[in-house]
Amino acid sequence: MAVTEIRPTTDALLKTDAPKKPANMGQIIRWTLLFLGGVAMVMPIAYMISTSLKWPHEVYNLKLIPDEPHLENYTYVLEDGRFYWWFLNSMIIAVITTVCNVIFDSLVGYTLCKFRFPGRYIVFIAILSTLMIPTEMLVIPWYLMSQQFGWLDTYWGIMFPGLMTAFGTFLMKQFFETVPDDFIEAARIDGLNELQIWWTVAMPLVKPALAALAIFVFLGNWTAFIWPLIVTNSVEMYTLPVGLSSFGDEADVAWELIMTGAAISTIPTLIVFLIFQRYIIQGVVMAGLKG
Amino acid sequence: MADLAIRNLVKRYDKTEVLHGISLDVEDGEFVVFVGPSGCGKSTTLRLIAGLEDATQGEIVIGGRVVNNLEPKDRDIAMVFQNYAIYPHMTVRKNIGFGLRTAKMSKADKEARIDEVAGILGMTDLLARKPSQLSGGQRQRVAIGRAMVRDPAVFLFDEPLSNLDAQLRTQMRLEIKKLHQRVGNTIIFVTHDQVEAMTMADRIVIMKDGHIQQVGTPAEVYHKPANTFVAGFIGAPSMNMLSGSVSQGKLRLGSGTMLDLGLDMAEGRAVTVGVRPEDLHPGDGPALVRGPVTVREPLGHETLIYVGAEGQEVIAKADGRTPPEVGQEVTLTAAVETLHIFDAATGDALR
Amino acid sequence: MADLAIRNLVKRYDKTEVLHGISLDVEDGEFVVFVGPSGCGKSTTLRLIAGLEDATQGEIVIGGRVVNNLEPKDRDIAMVFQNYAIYPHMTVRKNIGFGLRTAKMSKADKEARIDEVAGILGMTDLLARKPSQLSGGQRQRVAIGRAMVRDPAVFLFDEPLSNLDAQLRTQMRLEIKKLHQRVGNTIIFVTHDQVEAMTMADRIVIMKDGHIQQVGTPAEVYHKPANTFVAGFIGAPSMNMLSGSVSQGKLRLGSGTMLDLGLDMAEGRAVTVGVRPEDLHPGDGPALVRGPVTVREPLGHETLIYVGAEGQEVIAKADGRTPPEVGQEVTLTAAVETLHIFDAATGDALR
Amino acid sequence: MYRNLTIRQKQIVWAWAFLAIPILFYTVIRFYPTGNAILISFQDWNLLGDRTWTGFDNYQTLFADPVFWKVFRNTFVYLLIGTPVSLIISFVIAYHLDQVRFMHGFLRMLYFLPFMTSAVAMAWVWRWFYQPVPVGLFNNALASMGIPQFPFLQSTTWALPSVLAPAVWAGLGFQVIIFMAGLRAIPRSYYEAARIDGVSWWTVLWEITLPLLKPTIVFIVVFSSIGFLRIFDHVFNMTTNNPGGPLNSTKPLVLMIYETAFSAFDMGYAAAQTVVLFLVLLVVSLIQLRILRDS
Amino acid sequence: VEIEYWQYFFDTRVEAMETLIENFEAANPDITVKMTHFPYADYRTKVAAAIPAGEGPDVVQLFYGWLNDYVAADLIQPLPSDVFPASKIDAEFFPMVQAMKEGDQYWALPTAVRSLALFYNTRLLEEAGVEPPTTLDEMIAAAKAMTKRDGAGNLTQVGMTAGMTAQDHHWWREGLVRQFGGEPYVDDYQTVNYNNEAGLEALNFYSSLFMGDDAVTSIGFMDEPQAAFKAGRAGLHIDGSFRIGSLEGQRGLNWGVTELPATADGTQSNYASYWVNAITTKAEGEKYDAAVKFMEYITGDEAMQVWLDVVGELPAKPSVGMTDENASDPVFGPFIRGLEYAHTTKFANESGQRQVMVEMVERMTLQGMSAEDSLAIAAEAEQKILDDYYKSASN
Ligand SMILES: Nc1ncnc2c1ncn2[C@@H]1O[C@H](COP(=O)(O)OP(=O)(O)OP(=O)(O)O)[C@@H](O)[C@H]1O
Ligand SMILES: Nc1ncnc2c1ncn2[C@@H]1O[C@H](COP(=O)(O)OP(=O)(O)OP(=O)(O)O)[C@@H](O)[C@H]1O
Ligand SMILES: [Mg+2]
Ligand SMILES: [Mg+2]
Repeated sequence: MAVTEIRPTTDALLKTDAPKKPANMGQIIRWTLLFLGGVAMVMPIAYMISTSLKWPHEVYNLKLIPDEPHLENYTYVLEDGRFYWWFLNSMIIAVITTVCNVIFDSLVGYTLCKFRFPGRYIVFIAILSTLMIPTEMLVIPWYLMSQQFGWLDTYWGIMFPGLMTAFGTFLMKQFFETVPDDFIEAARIDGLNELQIWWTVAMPLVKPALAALAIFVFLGNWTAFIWPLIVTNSVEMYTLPVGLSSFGDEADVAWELIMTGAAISTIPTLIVFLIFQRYIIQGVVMAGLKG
Repeated sequence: MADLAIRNLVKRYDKTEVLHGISLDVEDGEFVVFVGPSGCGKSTTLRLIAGLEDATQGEIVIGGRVVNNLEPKDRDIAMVFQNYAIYPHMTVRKNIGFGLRTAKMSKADKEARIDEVAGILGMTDLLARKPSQLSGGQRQRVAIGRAMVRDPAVFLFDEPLSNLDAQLRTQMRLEIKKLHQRVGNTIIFVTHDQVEAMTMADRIVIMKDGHIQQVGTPAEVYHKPANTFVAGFIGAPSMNMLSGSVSQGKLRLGSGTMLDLGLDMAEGRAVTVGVRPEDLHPGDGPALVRGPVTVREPLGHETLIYVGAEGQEVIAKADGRTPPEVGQEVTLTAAVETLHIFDAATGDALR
Repeated sequence: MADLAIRNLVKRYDKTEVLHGISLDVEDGEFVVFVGPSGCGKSTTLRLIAGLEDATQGEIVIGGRVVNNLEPKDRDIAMVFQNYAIYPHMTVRKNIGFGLRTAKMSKADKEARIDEVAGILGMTDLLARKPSQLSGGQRQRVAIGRAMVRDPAVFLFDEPLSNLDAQLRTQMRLEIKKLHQRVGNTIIFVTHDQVEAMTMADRIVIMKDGHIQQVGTPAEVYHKPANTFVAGFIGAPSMNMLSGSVSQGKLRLGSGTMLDLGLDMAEGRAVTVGVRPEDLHPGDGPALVRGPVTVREPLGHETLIYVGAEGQEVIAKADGRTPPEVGQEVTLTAAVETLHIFDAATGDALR
Repeated sequence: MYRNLTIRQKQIVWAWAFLAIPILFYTVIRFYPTGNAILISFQDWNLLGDRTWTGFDNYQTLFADPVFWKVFRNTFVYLLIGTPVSLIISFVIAYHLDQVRFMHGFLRMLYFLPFMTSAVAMAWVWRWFYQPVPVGLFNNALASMGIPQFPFLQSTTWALPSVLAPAVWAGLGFQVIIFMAGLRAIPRSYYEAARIDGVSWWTVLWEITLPLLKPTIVFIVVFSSIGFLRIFDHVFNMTTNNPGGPLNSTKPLVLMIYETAFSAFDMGYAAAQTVVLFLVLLVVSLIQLRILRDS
Repeated sequence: VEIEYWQYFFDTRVEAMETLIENFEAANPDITVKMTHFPYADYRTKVAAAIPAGEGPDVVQLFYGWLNDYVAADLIQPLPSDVFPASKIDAEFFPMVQAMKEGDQYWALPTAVRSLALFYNTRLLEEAGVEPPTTLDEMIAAAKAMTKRDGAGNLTQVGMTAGMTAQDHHWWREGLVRQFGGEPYVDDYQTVNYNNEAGLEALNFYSSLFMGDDAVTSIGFMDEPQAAFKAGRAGLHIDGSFRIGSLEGQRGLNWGVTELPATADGTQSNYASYWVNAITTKAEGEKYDAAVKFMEYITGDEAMQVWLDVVGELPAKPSVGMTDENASDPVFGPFIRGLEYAHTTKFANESGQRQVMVEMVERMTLQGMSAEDSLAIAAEAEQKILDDYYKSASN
């Protein structure tokens, strides 16, 4: 018997007062509001793209749809040979830094989580305390150091301050809490050394976490500005943000070009996000954020 | 009135139908246990009754009211979850009191009710603690307390004991049983452990793949299983299944033994003969099975012996003190009235 | 040579001592089960043997070698964990092969070895699967396979079955037992389930609070428990403990019954009388206990009855078909030779 | 030699071997420069000349400088408005987003996008939005409705909130994701139990969801506080010509540090400011951890 | 030998310098010059971080206002007096270059200089029917005529741009204060001297542009003054010669330049600034010799003309700049003529001193403070910056 036949004929139904959930209406309103909110969120980004399609004289005319949309800015930026260098530099730096963070942050997180040894707590606190040190405090000493060791204007010079981060270490330590000790002990019995255990057993088990960490580190490095600016000398070594800012000059800032560059430079981060996004939540859930 | 009825209940998730129209009547005060293998639809049924999911078709009637369209809170039920669902950030008192938040009672009455329930469960001393300071059994009790405090017409339990260790499980099942005897509310209890089902239920509902296989008292399902599935599912170790066929009005087994069961069946019909390990023992009666002992499992007062015969292995019970040795050839026999006969094709009980 | 000995093993974590100097000799090929309540130190002992932790004092000898300072991989042992510890990101083949990673074998030999082990465990078809595609029992088999593949002198199992449901547990314990009969390696098996201990062990080691209480065959510990702890721990439901005292060379129970056990003990000495539920049943013999039935638990072929008497509750077994009703007054009796007598103060067995 | 170590000793050796490079890194790249900066804070150094030891002079100057106190106040205003506001908005979004199935991934991306785009470019877009007519988006809207102009960045009162808004906006996506993860981790049965108990969604929110989200909230509060205490990019880019807004009304500590170091080249003074910032960060984080973790 | 040259990045500057380097290398085959450039916004940070670290160029381009720091820190060396005799430079270069001189040695020399002038939007002037103004009064009148408001009284077009954050602080200091009879600084720019009648008049004049009922502009109109002018929404705009390049590319904008307006009695005053080239202390031996040769070349007549042609910046020598052709150029002419009566502020901390001006105005617009009070506070604040600077520089 189908439901539709039962319902009207059942006296009992008449006694039930609660009308069938109007939840769907609520859902629609909720969705609409979220959608509008999302649209509002991306408005500035829409303007970024809109500006990138404008001629210079239109930049200060805040119309979303340019009068004469054109792609000249893109052609200009892309034909400017330097742009490829900057893009490549940023890519190399962001990728290497990300890989380094993924490796070292997780190695440290793993060690702090799975080994019991004297000094463990002190090391953890010490690393965590670096979160409190403002980068501004370190720029000058870093520069002097780079100069002394000849790291100026090199990839290494751009990368070294960010190769390991306390944030990543903290996150990875949380992630590794979710890996049962049994897995590690089983591998120990099977005769792997500690390095092999970490790499072949523990790391694959926290893949979502690694993906989440990778996204955060990649984003951070992709948009880093002050330090790359200070440590690079030659145009060929600029990273994308530094290069973009050189589209301005003493007299004027070429907003349409900067916005164009910014729009282009959002593409890789967007791709990275789209590839890894399902891991982000999963990864952060894993961390359990136990504080 | 707290009787409960489900009629032709169908539940579909997208395209997969997980309940294929089940019906059941539960009397006021009855303790009904749903049992069945994982994924058979026990939890789904319970969640439909609770109102946590909508039924695709069919009716749920509690105390004479069709409740299909009522919110869970209006159904006069309470539920205890497998992971207890007690809130880690609240004290035991608050957890238990949570069920009373919407009750129209004075604050003092609520407190009194909480104390009463805590008293019944023997948790008065623990009321100020947080769940993290409780043992598994105590947490389970808190979960039950939260359900009890509302004095619902029907209690629903979804595998409430499966997170506990064996010893505690035994103890808690006794406590729930006693509680039921005391408060007398209707209880629907889901488990996949047949021992739990047998020991607690007034009636057992055995499910498989979204169908009800049999409904009956523990004794009924044990002694008169409706089909091979029920026969194999209830009782541990499982019932031994031997294949046989009807020959000249008698039953011919693989061992060659002919049994006269007084059956009136077509010549040559294939049947399955079921015999429980506890009914099967080494002895001199008609040989149901003959073969060497492959393994012995001493249980103390008796010993399980595994006997290999005709490509299968049967389990029998032998005396605890002088069981046959491993490798020894034995003949296993059982009283004829303890044998169960099923249709070999459909699995339905013939006797 | 794969005999194993532990001598005066002490383990201390910071200030708490969890093993107080235990000693044990295990013969080559023996199947020894450690059993005891949670927290008694079973896992700790196993982990010391495996080399996952350092012994604070004492020696561990495997095959005649003191192994205290050897790393796990050099101890010629393999271990199976409670949650199997099989890697979700590897196929079954890789998981099983994991134990061979460091072995000095050609690749082909390794493959052959994996296939052989998979064959023994009946998993040849599953080698390409990932653990998430396996059932609980199959996962357990993979874990065993990974241990087997290295052909260690000693297998260590830490509660390998406790994550399985009852039915599977029964089946797996049989498989492990058979495996042992086939391969013959020494096995140390930890569990807190006494049924597992009883059915699998050649010898059982019963632990409590970091001390060994008794070491013996299943029959020994069941029939001749060394103390009340062992008596209560082995056998389910637990042995009933009645208090009594010696009076005129006889034993006087709370029910007033006097039993002549032929004991030669000081007048007035307080003793504890143990009687197993399976030995205790309604009947006409000397009344050990008298009281009303409070709960019935039908198990199918028999029924447990709980009888309240003198402020305690005893469990007895009654017939499965015609058990006494709840509330009915019953007299419980047992054969004199099934009674266990313990010192009331120390708990040690007197007979 | 290694062979004779006990198991535990071997573990310790491994642990320190694993930590060797990172410890070296943190020492050289973080702690040594920190020490260096603290040292500089007691010196007078204009980057070009010699360093001269001046004791506590820099600190004395700092505490006597009214601009510093203004900036100090601003920094805390950023913290005290930014953290709760971003926390509440991101929670509300995450809470609702979590319950939406239709085009969930797309909506989530909309909210996360700002986190991925260049802060510099975005700060400028916002800056344009805030302009008076005829440029500004907001004021044009007001004007078209006949409402008087709102002096966003040109007011000593409103400049700071106006600068804060894009900073909150940019970080929202990250917080939403973290909150969604937190929400996802709460077992469904908690909600089902509450449904059976019939409590209102409000009670569920206050008494179940929020308390269970506490670890997530602690995490977000601590990290977003650190972020707001170190706010720079947005302020700097939205007020480039007049760094720190009208009469320093938006200037945060980091901007003051930046100016002292790279406009006035008074390194000692700048270092003293970084030390103060460091202490502020430390104290605020510790207080938050304590308050939020207990209770 | 290879020497390194640093300047900030700007298309035409880089292009001009490439031409110069090419010519120079052709003439001196044994020397190669490597040019490095950085974004303008961060050039100062970059140079400041690099040079003390011993990194960086042999010849560096610096803003003239930074020179004191570099001298004090011993980072640049004086130009050899045999090649750059002070007397000859005094005679040949515009007089403001003498700020680079200490004793009879020059520390640095510019290739080109800049001054301020009044840009006007031809179309708007025509619409309002006014001529390009030559005096301050005319300027106010013209600006009034071009100011437009919407129904609510919001400015939609301004007669003139204003904003201390841009070039106005130079105009106020060296232009208005002097034109109203004052002298902004005394003691070689070590003492503030505008907190007086002249300063007050200058401030009152300046603030009348954007305060009061008949304001002709507002601060922050269209965010930045040059943006408003570029967008054709401002009639008049005071800016430096470096703006020319970016205005030239602006579509739909017709503009002209005229000299900064004079007072009614014809007093004129202007502000000039320049970027100088200096040899760092890093250059030694043959690098030093090469650096000297390079310096000599890039401060010579040929370089100046190239610079004017390519970059649009004014030659630092009257002999090159004040040619008839240049001085009567409709675009460069007003700037070049302005150089004759231009002054150069010796900054201790340019951005800090500019900020004082910005805040002086903000106190009036945002807090309603009187001009006297605000001026006094500003004078005090700027004096403090100068004091701190010269105090620490002296020890
Ligand atoms: N939300 C859902 N969407 C789709 N299928 C579902 C959903 N919930 C349950 N199912 C399916 O319905 C069937 C019955 O599930 P149910 O949870 O009722 O089983 P169960 O008997 O409680 O099993 P267990 O003993 O494992 O708890 C299963 O096959 C399950 O996969
Ligand atoms: N790392 C440790 N630090 C301190 N105490 C420990 C540690 N590991 C175990 N213990 C303690 O040692 C005792 C024995 O633990 P063990 O794990 O051996 O018990 P078990 O017999 O295996 O119990 P279970 O049946 O619960 O597994 C327990 O009281 C436990 O709390
Ligand atoms: Mg279920
Ligand atoms: Mg254990």
